[in-house]
Amino acid sequence: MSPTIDSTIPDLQVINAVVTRSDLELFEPVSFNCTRGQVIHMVGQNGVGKTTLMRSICGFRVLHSGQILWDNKDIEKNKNFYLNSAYLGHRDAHSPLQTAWESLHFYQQLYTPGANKGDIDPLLNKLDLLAQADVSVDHLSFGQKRKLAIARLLLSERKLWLLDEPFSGVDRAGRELIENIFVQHISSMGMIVLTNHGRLQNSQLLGCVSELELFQHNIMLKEL
Amino acid sequence: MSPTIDSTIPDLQVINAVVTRSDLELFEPVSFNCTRGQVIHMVGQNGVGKTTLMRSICGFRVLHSGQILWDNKDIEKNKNFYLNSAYLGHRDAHSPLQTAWESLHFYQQLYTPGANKGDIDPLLNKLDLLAQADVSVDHLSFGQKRKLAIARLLLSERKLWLLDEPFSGVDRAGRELIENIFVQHISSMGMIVLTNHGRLQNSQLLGCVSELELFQHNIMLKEL
Amino acid sequence: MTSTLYRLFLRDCKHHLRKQSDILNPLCFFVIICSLFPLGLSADRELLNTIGGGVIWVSVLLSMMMGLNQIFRDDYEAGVLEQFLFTHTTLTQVALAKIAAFWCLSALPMIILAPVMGTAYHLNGDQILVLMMGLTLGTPTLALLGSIGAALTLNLKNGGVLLAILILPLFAPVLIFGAGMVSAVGMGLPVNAQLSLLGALMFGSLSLAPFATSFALKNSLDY
Amino acid sequence: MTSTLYRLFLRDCKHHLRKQSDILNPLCFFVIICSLFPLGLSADRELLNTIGGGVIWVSVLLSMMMGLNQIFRDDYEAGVLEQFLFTHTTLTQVALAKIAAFWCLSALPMIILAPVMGTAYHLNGDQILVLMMGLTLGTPTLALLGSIGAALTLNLKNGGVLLAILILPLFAPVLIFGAGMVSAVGMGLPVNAQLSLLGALMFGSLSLAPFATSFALKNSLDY
Amino acid sequence: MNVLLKFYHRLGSPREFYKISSALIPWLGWTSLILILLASYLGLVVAPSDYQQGDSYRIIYVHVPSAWLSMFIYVVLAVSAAIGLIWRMKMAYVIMICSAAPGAWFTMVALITGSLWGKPMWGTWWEWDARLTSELLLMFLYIGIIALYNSFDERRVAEKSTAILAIVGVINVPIIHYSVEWWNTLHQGSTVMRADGPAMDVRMLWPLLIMAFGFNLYYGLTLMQRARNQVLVQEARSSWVQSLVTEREQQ
Ligand code: HEM
Ligand SMILES: Nc1ncnc2c1ncn2[C@@H]1O[C@H](COP(=O)(O)OP(=O)(O)OP(=O)(O)O)[C@@H](O)[C@H]1O
Ligand SMILES: Nc1ncnc2c1ncn2[C@@H]1O[C@H](COP(=O)(O)OP(=O)(O)OP(=O)(O)O)[C@@H](O)[C@H]1O
Ligand SMILES: [Mg+2]
Ligand SMILES: [Mg+2]
Repeated sequence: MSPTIDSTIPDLQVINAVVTRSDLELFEPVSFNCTRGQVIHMVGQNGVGKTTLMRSICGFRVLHSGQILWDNKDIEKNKNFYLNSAYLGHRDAHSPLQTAWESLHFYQQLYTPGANKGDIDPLLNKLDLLAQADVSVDHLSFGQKRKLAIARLLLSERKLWLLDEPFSGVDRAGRELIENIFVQHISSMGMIVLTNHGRLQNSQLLGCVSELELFQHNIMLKEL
Repeated sequence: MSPTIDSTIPDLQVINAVVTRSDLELFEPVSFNCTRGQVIHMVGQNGVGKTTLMRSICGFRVLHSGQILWDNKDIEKNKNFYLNSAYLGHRDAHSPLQTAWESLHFYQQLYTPGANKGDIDPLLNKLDLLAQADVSVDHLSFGQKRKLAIARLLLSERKLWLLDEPFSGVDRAGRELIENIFVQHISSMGMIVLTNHGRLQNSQLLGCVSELELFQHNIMLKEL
Repeated sequence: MTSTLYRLFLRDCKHHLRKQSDILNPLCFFVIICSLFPLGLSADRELLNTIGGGVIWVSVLLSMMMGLNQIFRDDYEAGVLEQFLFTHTTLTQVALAKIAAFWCLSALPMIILAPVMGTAYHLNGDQILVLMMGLTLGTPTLALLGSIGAALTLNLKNGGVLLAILILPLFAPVLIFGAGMVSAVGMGLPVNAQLSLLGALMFGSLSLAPFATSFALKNSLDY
Repeated sequence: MTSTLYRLFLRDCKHHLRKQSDILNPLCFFVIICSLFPLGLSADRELLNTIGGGVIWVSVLLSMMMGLNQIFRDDYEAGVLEQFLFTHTTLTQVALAKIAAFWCLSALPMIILAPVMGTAYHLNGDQILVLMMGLTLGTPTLALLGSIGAALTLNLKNGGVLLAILILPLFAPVLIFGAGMVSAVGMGLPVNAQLSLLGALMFGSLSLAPFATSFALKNSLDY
Repeated sequence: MNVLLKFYHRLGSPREFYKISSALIPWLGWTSLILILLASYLGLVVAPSDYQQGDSYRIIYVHVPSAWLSMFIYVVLAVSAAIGLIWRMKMAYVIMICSAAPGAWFTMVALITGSLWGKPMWGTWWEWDARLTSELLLMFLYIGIIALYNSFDERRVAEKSTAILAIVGVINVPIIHYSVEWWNTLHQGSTVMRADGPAMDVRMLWPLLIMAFGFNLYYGLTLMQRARNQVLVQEARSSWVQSLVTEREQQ
């Protein structure tokens, strides 16, 4: 699906990104690259702007200044970027009227039309949600919803995962499971950009992690 | 405010509590007592029913069977119970149209009418939210909202705290801070019932913690 | 007790005002509906005078209904409503304060604006007077009855429209008396009977609705 | 492209049907408003015939407006809407599918029910026919224009009533032509001009509204 | 051409706009004042009274210019909205949002003077006739635009949303203008803006045109002033505004 791989060019480049909220710059300009097999772990105190930056990387928000490139092209209207990445935010993105199975089926159809329905049950099983397959998403517990969102990521088969606190509300066993899933994703040349307040524990995963710390800045807006 | 203390009677008693969701018993009957200076840490896998039990202890839901007593009286319509406890659920309970300061002021008025407004700023400062005092609650970051909810607990000056995943989304420093707050609360003869997927870290706190594990049950409803 | 009520009332008013359009909106909505009818019908003077009272009453009713859906929702969804259980404040007080704030900021401006609309429909002075008296007595009933419906539909996804279906039939008597009065006075008939009926409805709902509402509110916390 | 649209359309229909009252509600609302008027006014045959077309049109318009607020909200608040950006599906397709589903499940039943209501207002056969033709051409325009408003007010707290204010002025022309036709035909006048105007409005909004809506949707993700 | 293009670009930059408008404002102010006074004199004193309406027709000199402006401003608003959306020009949005309030005021004035005039002419303050109603709807559009803009807290989002609404709403303008022809209405048909030239005594017509021009300049004036304020607020944190402030303080 992707063009020939030139491994010298990082796939995702964030260059001097500055985001603002009500005319305040949140943190000092941030630059980082993310190449295949790499995990970028964004850390920073509450309110430093991790979610805001993440939403900018998704192209939902416009950066105040700086650039975000995918394969050396700006991500704005860059369909190639969007078709190679998947996003999980603070909200789980399940429509409340569907059951767990239906929600995954819906996303499967969106990501890879015509894919095999049979793949969904094993996936639910993997995340320990098989018993909840026919429960309305609305009725899942806090952690179950989060796990279902992780199942969606797996379904998407995308290279770049953009994850905002993927572990929040997930139990201990689930946490280990998800870290294992990350390891698998990374070892098949995937990329992950995530925020998380706890420490990652899986030693294999830790080998690929670069920590990116955001520092609070809060200076007045400079002239463009 | 409370009657004379008979330390042989635990303040909160949960006796053979069974909760159901769509006619399924969620976990095996649970009994525990909570006395002053004690922390009950509920653990259990995602979806085992911690939140459901917590809401029953608050009296929002009716138990399927079993009893919840406060000072030996059922909590239903027991104003004495409600005026001695505070609840923090998955939702933070800030009305989105208020600023952080206003939200706390509102609760202060509700909990202790006529209390001193001046107490609010130090409280915000304590939770590292002073800079956000005049920001609309809606605009706080995920973790900031959670911290503001903890500030509300402190404001309530209640004996029993019922906390559903109080640490979710809170950063590392905040977590330590909140555990310290718990230690203080416990050492002034407070009680805490909490759920949390991570491990508590503060050693002083760990001394008072009893872990209560919920086991999945999911048997069909027995005849009443 | 009174001071709690007052404080809650003030808080709600403040919120409505902060949302800005919350007061303006039902008002604008009222004006818009009132002006749609002449568009859909015709500009005939006679006709407008005949239907004027009815149209204004229906518009008031619909505008209030649009706002009712929101009356408890913000606090419910944020989880603030359940926190009231842990305080001295009862849900009945909360309900009363919210209903009062809602009435003051949505119904009252409409009552004040009613003469303007009445003129636009070529109602005469007596009719306008009766219209305003009717609205003054009738809108509290609407707000009170509506709040029961709003509380009942609180934990439903599709609350808004279901709410309408639940409460519109309850509103019917108020509408019948209220609009009836305006036409009656146009024909020179006395309206004392209707006025006292509206008054009775108001006191009846004032003494019952807050309790029904608070019971429904408590019930909607059970999920 | 077509199959994506179709799949999205089916999903939305299924959701509406699952919520059950989503289809029933605007319909009930329509019936209730239509029946409020004879209550508020009088049961005079002549009068009812005169105002019938206008009242039915206004009721359809208000009922659709009540539903419009929800058209994107569920998906938006759950965070599903932003996920569409990461797929081959464009927001324009999403908007189109949602508008179509909305129309099928709220406007279509009302069109089917219109003859019943028309009869209740003593409209004659010709009038009912013209009423239905008008509604068939007019309601898509309402849904399309309304969707723009719904998308614009998506990330506002007070969306509901603001939405009403934004779109009612846009709805007015449809109402004027649609209701005008019913009275015109009652007086034996031709209605070709209005019909073609309604048709033109429909095609105009069909070719522009989905893009405006998708732009507004994208914009409301920026928070 | 080149000069024009340069001017356009200069206007597009908030800072340049601020400078240019400083120079323009006194001119606009004085000419509009003079024109309005002149037209008032011509209209109220020189022009003859109407053989049907007597002197009450003189309200035309307020009514018609403000009615025209209410529509014209909407067009300005919609056009600048389109420019803003297409070329992403900051100043276009400023012009858009700063036009809304004057537009609403002129609409209000047209409505009020109209109904004041309606009482002696038609015997009622208000009539549900097509033109009157569509003017009322225009008022709602203005209110909607202002309300929508103020509902957002991120200006970037507010600008785009409002622009879309403004563009969609522009269909109302032709409806207002042609309503008198499409429907049988009480309101006067076009007497000035007609294909076959104005049907009006020139002594009445001239003051009207002058007044309309004066009103237009007055709109330009308020627009400039509002836009300057808006620019200052928007750019409050930029260095040129900061230095402006320090300059003021030193004086
Ligand atoms: C509230 C009531 C009224 C409103 C809202 C109103 C509105 C308008 C509007 C929008 C226009 C501009 C139309 C255009 O240029 O396309 C206009 C023009 C005009 N109006 Fe009114 N009007 C009202 C009452 C009256 C009355 C009572 C009279 C006098 C009989 C009157 C006489 C005129 C005249 C002579 C023009 C100029 C027509 C032309 O040459 O285009 N208006 N009015
Ligand atoms: N709509 C808004 N308007 C103004 N300020 C906002 C808005 N949304 C967020 N903020 C502010 O922007 C800052 C960054 O918020 P953000 O959600 O990006 O933080 P975060 O790093 O994700 O924090 P957390 O770890 O708590 O999730 C916060 O200080 C918050 O108060
Ligand atoms: N309204 C409902 N109807 C039916 N089942 C429900 C409903 N709400 C929750 N459930 C089910 O009840 C179970 C318990 O949910 P609960 O939220 O209490 O779990 P929890 O222990 O708090 O989990 P978590 O750690 O994820 O927060 C879950 O399996 C969930 O699927
Ligand atoms: Mg965050
Ligand atoms: Mg839980």
